[in-house]
Amino acid sequence: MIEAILLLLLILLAIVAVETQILRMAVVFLGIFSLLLSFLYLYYGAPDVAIAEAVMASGLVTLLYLTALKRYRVYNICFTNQMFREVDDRYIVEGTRRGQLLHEVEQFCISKELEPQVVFTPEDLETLMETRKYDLIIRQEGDQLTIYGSQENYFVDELEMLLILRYQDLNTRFMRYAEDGSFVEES
Amino acid sequence: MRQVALTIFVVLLMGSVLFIANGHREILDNEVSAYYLQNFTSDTGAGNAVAAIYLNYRMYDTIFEALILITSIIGMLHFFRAGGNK
Amino acid sequence: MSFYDAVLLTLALLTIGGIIRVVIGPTIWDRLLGLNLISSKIIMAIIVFALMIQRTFLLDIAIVYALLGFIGSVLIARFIERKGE
Amino acid sequence: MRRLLHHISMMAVFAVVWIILEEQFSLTTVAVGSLIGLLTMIVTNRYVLRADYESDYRLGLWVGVRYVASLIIQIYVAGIQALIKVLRGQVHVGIVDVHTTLESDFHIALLANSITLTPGTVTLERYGNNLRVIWIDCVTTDPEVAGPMIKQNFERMISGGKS
Amino acid sequence: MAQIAHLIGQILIGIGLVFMAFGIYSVLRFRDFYSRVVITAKVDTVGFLTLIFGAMLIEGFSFFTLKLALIVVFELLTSPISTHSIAHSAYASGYRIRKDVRVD
Amino acid sequence: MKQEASIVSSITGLLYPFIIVFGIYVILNGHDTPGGGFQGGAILAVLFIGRYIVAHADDFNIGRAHNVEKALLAVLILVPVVFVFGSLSRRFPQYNQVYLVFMNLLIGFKVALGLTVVVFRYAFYEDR
Repeated sequence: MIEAILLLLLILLAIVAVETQILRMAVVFLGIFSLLLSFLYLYYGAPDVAIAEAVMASGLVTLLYLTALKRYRVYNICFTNQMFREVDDRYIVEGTRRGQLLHEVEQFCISKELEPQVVFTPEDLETLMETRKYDLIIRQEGDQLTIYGSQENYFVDELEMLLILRYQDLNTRFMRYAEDGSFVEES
Repeated sequence: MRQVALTIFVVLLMGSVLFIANGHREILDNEVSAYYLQNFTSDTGAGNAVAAIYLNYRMYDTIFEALILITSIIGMLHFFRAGGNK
Repeated sequence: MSFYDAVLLTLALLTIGGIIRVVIGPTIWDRLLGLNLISSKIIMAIIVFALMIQRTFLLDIAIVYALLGFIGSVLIARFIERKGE
Repeated sequence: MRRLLHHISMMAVFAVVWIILEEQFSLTTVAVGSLIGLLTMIVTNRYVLRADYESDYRLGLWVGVRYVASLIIQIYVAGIQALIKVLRGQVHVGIVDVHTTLESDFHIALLANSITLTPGTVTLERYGNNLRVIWIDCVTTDPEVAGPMIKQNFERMISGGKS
Repeated sequence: MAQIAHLIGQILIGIGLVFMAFGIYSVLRFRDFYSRVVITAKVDTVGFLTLIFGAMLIEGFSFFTLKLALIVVFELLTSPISTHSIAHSAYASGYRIRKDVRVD
Repeated sequence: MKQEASIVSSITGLLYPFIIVFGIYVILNGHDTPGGGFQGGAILAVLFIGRYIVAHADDFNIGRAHNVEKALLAVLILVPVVFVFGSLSRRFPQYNQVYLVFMNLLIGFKVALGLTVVVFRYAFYEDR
């Protein structure tokens, strides 16, 4: 019984790890995969292999995967919502139109061989602009969606073309900022 | 369309392989393994059958495994010379 | 079905709960948290298994996880925090 | 000889650990365990840590035992409190700064560890002598008030009852 | 006597499983990351300790128990480290709870 | 940077000698409990990797470690050739245990050095 459950979970995790498009998540899935695999080796009576699997998976293999992933540049996206006072999962509504927009941005990053990393925060725009850590800031204020991107970046131009075409029903507008943090009006 | 057909083909192949493998019982060379499992303590003085096999009965395996490890390290040091620190 | 079998089965079901959080978790930190939870479940399962078949040396594997398991999650957490630089 | 005396407390610790791992209590295991402990300490001080292990991680035996005992009691007390709070749904998470009077790095790390282990609080980061803590029911953000509620009596336990 | 210890040990293991199930329940129920970290990370520890104490009671005083004690010590040292580093990673990347948190 | 990583690096520093002792235990007891040279060596390699992650210490001398590893390989080939193939094991059966422990130690240190060199070299190469 337990054997069947663990074997099915192994298959599930392997499929999920292959199908994930954000590669750093695949590393997490493979970590869990090797945990379950190690217990199964133990269950089948091979403690030597179980020790080897445990040691390799906890340190060596993870470091090798992550070192390989350093090749990908990370694209930091910040999603801020002025409506909610506290962050929770309502921020990330899958299925609605806005969730789709965020998903679309992520897909676009992946197609450009960038790793999207989305951070959710209820901070004000001024504090976000001070740190200058993010490449793209998506701000929601009631119905209004504003996307802030750097002025020189050609990536933002392509993204704008795509989103304006597909999301005409949403109230979306783009803002650019220069290097010194001042906003440039869209011409 | 082609992808769907390919998926169905792979699933069918996997199912048939699992079906055949489930019904088939592998007949291993029982005499050697039975001999090893009975006599390893008196032959080698080990308490763990795995250690007895890889350090005594199958010594060549271990030696060449060590050789493979060192060969791979030499290859790695050689090919990565351009970007390394030493 | 003995007592220990039931305990192992419960642990497997709890592992499924952790995996649900790992698969749906919106952010990557949720997934890491799930990895942490599942790791402690597996240590527990190894201990119960060792208790079931009365072999002390199986606890060595639990010690391996208790001593070295944190290196993996610290590594991934550091990597995400430094944004891959 | 003086170096050997310097390592003797850690040698005793590793002899005990070795006996537990080897699962037999005899003169051989004690001798082998002490020898391996000595070698390990020399290797650690010279190659791995590159500092003096004994002076960096100084904690008395009695202090350590009392600390672990009180830690386990606190884990249970706080765990049951947190459980009741979650079942009632009264969760109000906030971030508080806590000041500590402990000095050595190791003691501050132990304090941070025990704050993380007691359910309801997780240490976020340390800067200087301050710890930033997530707290499950954040009634106040004043460090003076929040400090004693979060730290319980760990500070006194770790420093050996002096402060 | 040994029978009673056995029984109490099994009951303790059951209680530990209940605590752990509670941890999993709260990880699935809560809706923001910081609550999940705060609750689950260490309701889990309570379950862990209870289960190990149950196993110690069943086994009596032997080397098995001593090894379990060693596991308890190592786990108490290392598991808060991974929780701390995950929470720190989220905080340093800019994930915040609510607006009135001051930033320096 | 140092101030920030302080909690993790302090506790990891506390654990270093325990990891070393446990690794040596796995190597030495390989002949009658699960474990052995490869597993114990991997544990010792994880120690160095953890040190690299936590303390950002890259003071590991790859060239010297590689030379030591070559010397260990030579001994590793020599000992079984003399002991097993030279039929000494049949003539002196009481030294069998010593032989097993010695071989496990050699394999353990060799694997520890080898894996550390591989991983460090890869990490360093990708770093710059």
